[in-house]
Amino acid sequence: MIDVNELVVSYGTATALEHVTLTVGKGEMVALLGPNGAGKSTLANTLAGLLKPASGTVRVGGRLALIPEGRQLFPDLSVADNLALGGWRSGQRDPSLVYELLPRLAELSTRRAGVLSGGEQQMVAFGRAMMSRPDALVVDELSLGLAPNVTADLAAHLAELNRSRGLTVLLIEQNARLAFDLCRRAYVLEAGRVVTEGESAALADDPRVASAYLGGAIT
Amino acid sequence: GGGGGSSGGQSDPIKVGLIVSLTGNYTPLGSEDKKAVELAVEQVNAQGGLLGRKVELVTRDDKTAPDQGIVAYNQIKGEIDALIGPVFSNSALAVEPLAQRDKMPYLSLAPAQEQVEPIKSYIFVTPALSSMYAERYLQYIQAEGIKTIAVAWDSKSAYSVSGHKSMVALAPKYGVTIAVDEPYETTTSDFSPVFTHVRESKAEALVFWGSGAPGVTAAKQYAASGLKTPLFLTASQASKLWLEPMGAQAEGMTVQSAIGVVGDHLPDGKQKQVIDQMATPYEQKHGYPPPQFAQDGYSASLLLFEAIRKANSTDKTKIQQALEAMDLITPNGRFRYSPTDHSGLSPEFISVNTVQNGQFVPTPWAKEQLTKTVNAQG
Amino acid sequence: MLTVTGVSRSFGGVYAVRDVSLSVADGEVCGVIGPNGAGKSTLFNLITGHLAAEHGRISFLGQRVDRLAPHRRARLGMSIVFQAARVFRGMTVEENVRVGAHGHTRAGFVSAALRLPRHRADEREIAADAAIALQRVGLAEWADRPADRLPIGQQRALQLARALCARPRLLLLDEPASGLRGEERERLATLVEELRADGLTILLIEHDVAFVTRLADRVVVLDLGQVIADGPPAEVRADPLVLAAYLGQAS
Amino acid sequence: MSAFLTYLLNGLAVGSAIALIASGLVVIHRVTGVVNFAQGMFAVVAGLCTSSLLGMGVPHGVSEVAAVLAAALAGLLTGLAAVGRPGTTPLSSLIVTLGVGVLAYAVEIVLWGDQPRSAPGLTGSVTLLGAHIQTQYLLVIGVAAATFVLLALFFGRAYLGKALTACASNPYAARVVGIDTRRMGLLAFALGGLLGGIAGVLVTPLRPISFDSDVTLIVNGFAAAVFGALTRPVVTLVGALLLGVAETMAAGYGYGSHQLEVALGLMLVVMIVQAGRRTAISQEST
Amino acid sequence: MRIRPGLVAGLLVAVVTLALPAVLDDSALAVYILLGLAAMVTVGVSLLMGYAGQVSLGQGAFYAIGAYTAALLALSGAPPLAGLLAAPVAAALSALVIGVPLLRLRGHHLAFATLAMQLILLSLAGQLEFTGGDIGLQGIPQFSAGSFEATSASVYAWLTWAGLALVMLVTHNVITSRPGRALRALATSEIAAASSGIPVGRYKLVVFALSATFAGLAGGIYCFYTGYVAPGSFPVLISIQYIVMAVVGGLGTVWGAVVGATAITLLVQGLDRLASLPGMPTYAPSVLSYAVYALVLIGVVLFMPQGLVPAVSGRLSGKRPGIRS
Ligand SMILES: Nc1ncnc2c1ncn2[C@@H]1O[C@H](COP(=O)(O)OP(=O)(O)OP(=O)(O)O)[C@@H](O)[C@H]1O
Ligand SMILES: Nc1ncnc2c1ncn2[C@@H]1O[C@H](COP(=O)(O)OP(=O)(O)OP(=O)(O)O)[C@@H](O)[C@H]1O
Ligand SMILES: [Mg+2]
Ligand SMILES: [Mg+2]
Repeated sequence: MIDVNELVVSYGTATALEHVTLTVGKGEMVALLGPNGAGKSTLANTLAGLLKPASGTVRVGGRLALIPEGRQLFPDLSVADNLALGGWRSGQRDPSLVYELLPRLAELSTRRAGVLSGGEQQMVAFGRAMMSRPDALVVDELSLGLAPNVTADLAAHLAELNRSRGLTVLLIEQNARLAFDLCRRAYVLEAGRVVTEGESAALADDPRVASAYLGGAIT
Repeated sequence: GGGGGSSGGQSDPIKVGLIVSLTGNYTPLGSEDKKAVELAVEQVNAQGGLLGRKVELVTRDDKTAPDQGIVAYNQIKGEIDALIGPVFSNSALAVEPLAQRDKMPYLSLAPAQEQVEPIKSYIFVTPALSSMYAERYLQYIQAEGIKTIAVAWDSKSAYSVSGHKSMVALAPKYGVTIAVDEPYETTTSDFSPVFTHVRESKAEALVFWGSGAPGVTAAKQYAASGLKTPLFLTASQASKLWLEPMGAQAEGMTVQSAIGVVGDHLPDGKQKQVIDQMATPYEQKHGYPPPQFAQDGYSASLLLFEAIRKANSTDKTKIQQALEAMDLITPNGRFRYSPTDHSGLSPEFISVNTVQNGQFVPTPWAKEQLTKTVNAQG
Repeated sequence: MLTVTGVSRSFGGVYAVRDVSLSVADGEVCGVIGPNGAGKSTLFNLITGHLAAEHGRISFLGQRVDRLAPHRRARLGMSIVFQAARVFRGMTVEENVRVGAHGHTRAGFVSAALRLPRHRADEREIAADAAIALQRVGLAEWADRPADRLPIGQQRALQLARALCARPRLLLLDEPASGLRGEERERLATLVEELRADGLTILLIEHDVAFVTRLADRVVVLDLGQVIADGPPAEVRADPLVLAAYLGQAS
Repeated sequence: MSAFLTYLLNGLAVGSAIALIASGLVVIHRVTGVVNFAQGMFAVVAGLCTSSLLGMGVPHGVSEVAAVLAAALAGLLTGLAAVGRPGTTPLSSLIVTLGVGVLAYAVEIVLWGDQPRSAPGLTGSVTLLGAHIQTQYLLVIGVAAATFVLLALFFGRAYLGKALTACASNPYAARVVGIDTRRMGLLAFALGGLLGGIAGVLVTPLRPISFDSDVTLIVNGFAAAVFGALTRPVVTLVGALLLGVAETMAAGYGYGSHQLEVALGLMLVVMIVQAGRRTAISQEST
Repeated sequence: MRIRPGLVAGLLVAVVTLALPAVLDDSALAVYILLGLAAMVTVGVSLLMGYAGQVSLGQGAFYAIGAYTAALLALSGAPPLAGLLAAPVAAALSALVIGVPLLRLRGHHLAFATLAMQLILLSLAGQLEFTGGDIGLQGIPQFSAGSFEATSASVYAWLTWAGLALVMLVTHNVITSRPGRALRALATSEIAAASSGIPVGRYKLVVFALSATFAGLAGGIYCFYTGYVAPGSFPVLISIQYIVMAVVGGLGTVWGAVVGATAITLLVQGLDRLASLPGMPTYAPSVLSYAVYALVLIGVVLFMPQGLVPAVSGRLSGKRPGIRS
């Protein structure tokens, strides 16, 4: 579904991704971990066709949706319009399914997206991506700014979609435990290169990975 | 700096500077001036030039900006023998002190009164001043037996401001009362307030001072307004620029003009001959009769050429002296410059016309007056 | 240190913060949690003066501040790290941090234009402060990068450095750990602990409950603009109201 | 009383003409974030085209429509220069539109010369409740009203209108959801050209147009558009009408030589008062 | 301070600019002076727009205020030096007064407000008696200080470029300091700036006044050089031209303003020369100067969106702008 081969992406003279190779099979959920500045968002943007590779190939089968870093809503449009525009590619205009999943958004539907709270914006970003009925979803931070109960709901929803509709997911997530719980496989990106990959369970046991991504204050 | 090279061998061309607006707001005026001066130069060269030398034109653009006028002047002052200066009054006023300092004979295409108040010895004006147009209208108004008038004027145009001022000052002399005194702005696009005020007053005529767009806009709106008070327009409207957009709506309106515009209606004589000498080739070349600005440019050229001939030299002081003794008939009328008069024209050379079949036709009164004027000069 | 009494703020008829009172003692770390849209960030904006309160009063260091402009409050010693990264574009990381020192320095346009001694003295002081702040948040080797090109995580760290450079008495952190991973989160937690040890008073909004529990002396829970719980972390985490509104069965 | 009504009606007409110029500015800015300084040029192109076509004997109606289409084409070309190249910032695009406006001077002078031109429109005037108003003015008011109703509906209700709005609201996000911002930008410019063309065709019978008339046209249009924050059609219309009425009222009640000061000053005061009500935080929301 | 190549280049430029008036003829001097004056105003525009993020479409108004102040003082018999010194002060004071209400506006609103301010100001100058109405003020005496009188254009050239150097130095010193950083900060986010203790409103006002000061100084020199001041000397287009110069040269660099002013001025003058060569068709001047000017402008802006100075220095140091934002 998502095939990345020897991908190189640079910003001017600074190279952000160096020979990254990565695959996500159809119906698979894969996590992408990495410290700040590793190039995760760069990869996500390249997958969505928003950045041009300097070399290497990116192949995506089917419709891909991106939940971008920093939410990136249309601040001057209402929540309902933001969601409706998520359906630009799919032709779906009616956000009621999203409202079912995130009832808070139904209450906010006429509010300008720019004045929402951070977590509310994240919900809109999630809902907007869902509106395109994607075959593949790239999530650049799922739980960012979300209350624990909302995060749990969304994670469950993703798992459900993956099971029922075969949704393919590449998940970039700060909360590594959540990522490992949700995804069977994971890649670790550091300084623009894939340094480790493998089964989530195996990675979670890797002491290096555990200390970098699971340690600290996370429950 | 400064000091000029009027020297040069006897076979070198005589260089005449021309600074006009070729870009910016005054392009439509400046480009006409340029065409006319080029025509005059062509004609004089065809006749063998001046003093046995060819005349060469050095043209610069003042971009309708005073400082660019200065740049242009500084660029050419070293090589020219005399200058025909900007049509944009502000550029003219910026350049003139420099020309005066350099003792550069200077014929201005701008109508601003301030250029000759006070007189600067090297600066001469060719268009009729707006005060003359004002006085001429008052003469006509008196002759028509009109006692009360309304005046509308463009508060953003120096030409119209000083025309209005003269009219206010001279009105009592002609027994005329100004009942409505109505300023507007160049950008005004709606004149219904003016017409409403006129309609509510006892004014027997509305004199409209303005040039360019407002002249057309106001006259069109006047025609649509159904106002009965006759509309008197000034000489800025005496060209195809005004006639064409007005079309049939112009019929019957009263418009002033310089004498050159109504050449066809003049008795044969020197004046008519001079007008045709320019109008015919100009129309052949450009496809329309020369507008007022073109006549100013042509008249300025004739005056300058005559001064050089009289001076029998390109010495600047001699040219200036010749200009101050000038008596020459041009398409603008007969110029008689003197040490105390650097504008040279008088109101007799202004015609008052009505529009008939898309033509400016002098009113009977004007025809009579002009005939007198022309006959007097033989 | 900070006392908020009966403060309210509504947007188009809906209250985002309603009759909220809370007080923060000197040297305390106070956590603020609550569902999305509960009014936490709005409360911070009211305290720092970016939004005007409709009712209520706010005192800081024994002085009423609710009529003061944001920069005046900043100069009294409030520093905020916003939820959205607000870095200054077109400036390097180090310059961004130097801006933070604006409040406690004085060299104005004249001293700058003429390069008076006051300017030199201030610049030296600012440079020293900025270097320390950058060091503390771990951005020292990024100092000369253009700030807007930093990855998000670093931009948030940069905001913190800028806030520290202001030599604050009260630090308001709005989800400082969002976007940070295990190790990075750990480093931040350690930094907050150090700051508390230095005597700084801190108000901390965070959705990572474990993070709050570890750092906060006390936790205030907001829901629908109102305080629904206030107490030691352990107590609050067990509160059924909190469980229902915020934590869900997940925790 | 009838004098007051005359000023009011004529002011509304003047305002409507301003609003038509402003509408194009709003459309283009709302979609691309670019302040289009070539907007006046579209009106000039249309005006000069109608005048030529009518002069060549092409009947009314056909001439006007052709002229409006020519303006739309001019809009499209301007768009290609201003937003056609990826990575052009709104400020750069603004300067490009200035450049295009100047380039158009050259083309217009070659095609039409530098002298002003006019075109016949509806003649005569009507009297409503004792107030006189030109028939052409009524046409201007009617078209402006219809245009703004359509624009408000288009941007407020239509899906395409929202997609267009999204492009300027957050271009990156627009690309994330799959909107081709470049195409939308070009569409907006063409639409802006069309609106400018309509303005030009309607205004040319009222006041002569020359290649550089764009400056006067755009100053008022810009004022009205900014009044509507360059994004809101209805507020723009209100601004334009305010401007027009202020001008005629000023002239009507004895301040003919201060029309400009009165009208612009009024706009300024209203804007400043409004600005005092907005908080910085709501404008900077991310 | 380290010794940087920029500093060396700066000194070199200074030497050349000071030597130039001695070798240029009158016609080139006129261009040289007007160029320097335009650069002076543009540095202010660049400071205001490129650093503090506030747009002014009415900078010509302060140029005019400076010119009128100096002219009126000189005509009323005050020593010209006093007029020249009063010019920037008057411009700054007017900016302070006008800025209080105007700077409550942001972005396009501010752009419009400044434009309107200039239109209104010019309109008033064109109607008031003491400003000479539309015709303006004539017969302004030559500049003099004590017994020294500026009779030749080269004196004005030195005066202009010394003024420009001063303006550039002040700007450079300001932007690389505490208040300068504050200005650059508030350009991005007034909220974050205020949270750092920056009095945003006051700083905007001060930088507005500072940029007006530069324009006022330029206006003062202009009035003595041309000896004539009128509303027609300060059309609104001149204000837009300053922005074009600042953008073409590169916003947010002090040198950009000077390079932009130079590039545009020389382009315009060069085209004028070219177009008025004998033998050109009637429409050549307008068509040629409009078309070439426009094409060069569009080309530069599209292919060097950061402006000439950043593009060139970027090419030298190999940096290029990023993709996002
Ligand atoms: N617009 C840009 N211009 C130049 N460099 C950039 C730009 N955006 C990102 N970079 C650089 O590319 C590298 C990768 O950044 P990226 O945003 O992809 O990291 P990330 O893994 O998503 O980090 P984070 O966890 O903070 O989101 C970083 O070194 C960053 O500085
Ligand atoms: N300027 C505004 N206009 C209208 N509504 C607003 C504005 N600012 C905030 N709100 C609303 O007020 C409520 C509280 O917002 P706030 O940002 O304080 O929430 P929060 O507790 O910080 O949430 P989160 O955890 O998601 O960041 C939200 O519903 C939000 O939509
Ligand atoms: Mg990222
Ligand atoms: Mg929040």
